[in-house]
Amino acid sequence: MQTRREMLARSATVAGLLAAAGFLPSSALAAWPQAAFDAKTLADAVKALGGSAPVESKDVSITGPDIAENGAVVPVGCATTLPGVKRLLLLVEKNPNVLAAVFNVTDAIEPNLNTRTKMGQSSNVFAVAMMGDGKVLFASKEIKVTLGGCGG
Amino acid sequence: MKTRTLIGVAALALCAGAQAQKSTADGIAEYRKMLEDGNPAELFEAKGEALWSQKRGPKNASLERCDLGLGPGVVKGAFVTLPRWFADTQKVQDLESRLVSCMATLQGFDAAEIVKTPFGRGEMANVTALATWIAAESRGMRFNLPQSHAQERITYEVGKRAFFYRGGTHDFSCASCHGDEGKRIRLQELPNLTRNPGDGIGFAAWPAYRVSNGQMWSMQLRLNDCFRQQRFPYPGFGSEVTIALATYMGVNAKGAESIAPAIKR
Amino acid sequence: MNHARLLLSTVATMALLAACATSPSPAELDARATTAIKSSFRDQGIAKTDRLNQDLGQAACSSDKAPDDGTADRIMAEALYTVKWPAGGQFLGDWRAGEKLAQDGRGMTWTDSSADPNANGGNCYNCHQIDNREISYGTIGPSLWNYGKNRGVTDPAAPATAPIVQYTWVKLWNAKAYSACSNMPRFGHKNLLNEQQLRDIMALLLDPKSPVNQ
Amino acid sequence: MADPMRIRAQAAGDKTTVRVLMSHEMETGQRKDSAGKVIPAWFIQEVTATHNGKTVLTADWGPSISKNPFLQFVVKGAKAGDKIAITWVDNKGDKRTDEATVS
Repeated sequence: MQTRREMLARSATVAGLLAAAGFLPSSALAAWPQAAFDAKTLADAVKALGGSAPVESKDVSITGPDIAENGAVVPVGCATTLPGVKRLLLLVEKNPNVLAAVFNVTDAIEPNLNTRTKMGQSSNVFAVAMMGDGKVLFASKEIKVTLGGCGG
Repeated sequence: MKTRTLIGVAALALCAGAQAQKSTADGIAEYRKMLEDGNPAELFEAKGEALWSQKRGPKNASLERCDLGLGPGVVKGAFVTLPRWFADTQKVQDLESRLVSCMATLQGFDAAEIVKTPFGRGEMANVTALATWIAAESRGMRFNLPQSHAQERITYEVGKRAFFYRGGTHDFSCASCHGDEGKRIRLQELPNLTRNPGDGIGFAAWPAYRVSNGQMWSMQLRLNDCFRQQRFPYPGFGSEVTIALATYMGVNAKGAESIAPAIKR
Repeated sequence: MNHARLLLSTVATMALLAACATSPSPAELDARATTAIKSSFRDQGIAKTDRLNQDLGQAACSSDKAPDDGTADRIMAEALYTVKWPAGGQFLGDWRAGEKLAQDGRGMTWTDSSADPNANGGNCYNCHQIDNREISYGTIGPSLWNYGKNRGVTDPAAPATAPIVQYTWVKLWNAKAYSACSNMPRFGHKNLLNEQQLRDIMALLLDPKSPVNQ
Repeated sequence: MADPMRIRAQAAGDKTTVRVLMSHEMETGQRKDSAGKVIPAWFIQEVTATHNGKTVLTADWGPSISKNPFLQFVVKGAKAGDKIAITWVDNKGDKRTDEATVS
């Protein structure tokens, strides 16, 4: 049986070949941080993005509902009140691969982003701020995912 | 003394239970509120709007002359009067079956072919997108289905009987879940559809974007999946029972404000 | 005299016909609805159109009015007659398996490939609160939290608890035995769950060790 | 080809809130179809936002972003009439750009 990792590796190879043949915009795919999206823990994901060990901070916030009626769509937001943030990340602790999104923030936008993520089960979600000075700060929140509908 | 303490503990336990339940309901309400801003139904609305005026089909024509009950080309307000009687087809039709008729007569599509197409595919996906846009054009308006034609009244009565019809392996009818006030399946409130369930509830919320599978669900698909969960056989698209049920629910919802297209679990 | 009577009856008949043309009688509407139902569905997978054929109870419970007492009594008596008791008088199985079944809402739809009870769930939480740690539960049926405890079941095998154990088995096998138009499916009678699955759900409700009775 | 996005950009004072809905399956690669075959991963990997042609945000997404993705952010200094453009690229190399005018 093929593992997911092998499959990803293979599809990456295929993508690489296609890119080399000029079929794909290589810039987009080359930049995509594969290792970070393969990570199983918060620490590993941050490390794969070149960050130091994350430290919990009140200056970072994670928003989301306390309970999600459906894990397929969970509204989440990440923000920081600190200046000089380079990247904001969203992660779901109990998803097979923890990293959901990396936002490369410029001075032209507020360091406050909202999106929606899938959650396989009730879990902590993390917002991480990777700062210009090399600090990595995070906040966490627990979101419960309920089982809805007739279940059939 | 001892009894009193026990009662006190029991009362506390009851309170804790009630509180936990309330916070679950609050949490779900908060979650639903968060999703309202940015309903992906908008993507389907945009697609439907473009399809309406696009020249398509064997006759390379648009749907802009389609009569949805208020005259050729009149879209605004049509949704809250459907299903209704149409003299040209000699049938009571809901929005989706009417759209298929228009696609056949104006654009030259094969109606039977569309009706056979699974939801979410080909021209059926287009019917859903069109229905989503047409419903959105009546957002905020109140349901007021005509009941002046004899066939409209008969269709209502047939719908009422279909609503209460028990069958299948589990003895379910529509009324098993939607015949009482204040019931739930899991955490989903079940509107009582035997009367007006209120603004934006039940019939007044569909088409809706389904969060659970990321699909746009028309009323025909909503009914189809109700019958699936009822363990019934497969209802034909636009079949007499589906039109009759829509008429029953639509007439019962008289005066309710439409919020369609909504966003649902 | 005869003439007048004939005329009167003709007028009456015409009036009746006119009435029919504008608003059909309830019986005509019933017939129209039956035709509509039979013509609107088709077979799909394991869900065949014969599922539309009603038995006495389904037919009698298909309107907003309850059946008359005589009919209701007959439905209940026939339902009670269908109940099969578990082999060896063994009523209780494993509550853990029961909880899994209670959580599972699958089975018998046209998207399910097998009608074998082993492919089915019990659908219990769809309508009932059971273990109160599960916050996602329905309210169509009553809460079953502390089901055994509230009924004083400390030893399910004790003769004193036999009535409640048997009552619960009947309820699961054919709920129409106690309420002619019960909303609850007939899990045993319609072969939705097999004997072992029913035992497991019995244990979830009645075993003093089940989380339901803590 | 992919369906168009819905972009709403609304100015309030010197800040513009941008809300984007994208039409995309966001298939994780971990689900199986009814025949038991794994449905291959298919998801948006990169999102770029520009304000009057200047990049203000880039994002890398994984397959756990929800189907028909939603994104909201606030652009500083954008005013009515300015152009906000969003581009996404998915793992199959499919690409889509849409533009909205700040109102």
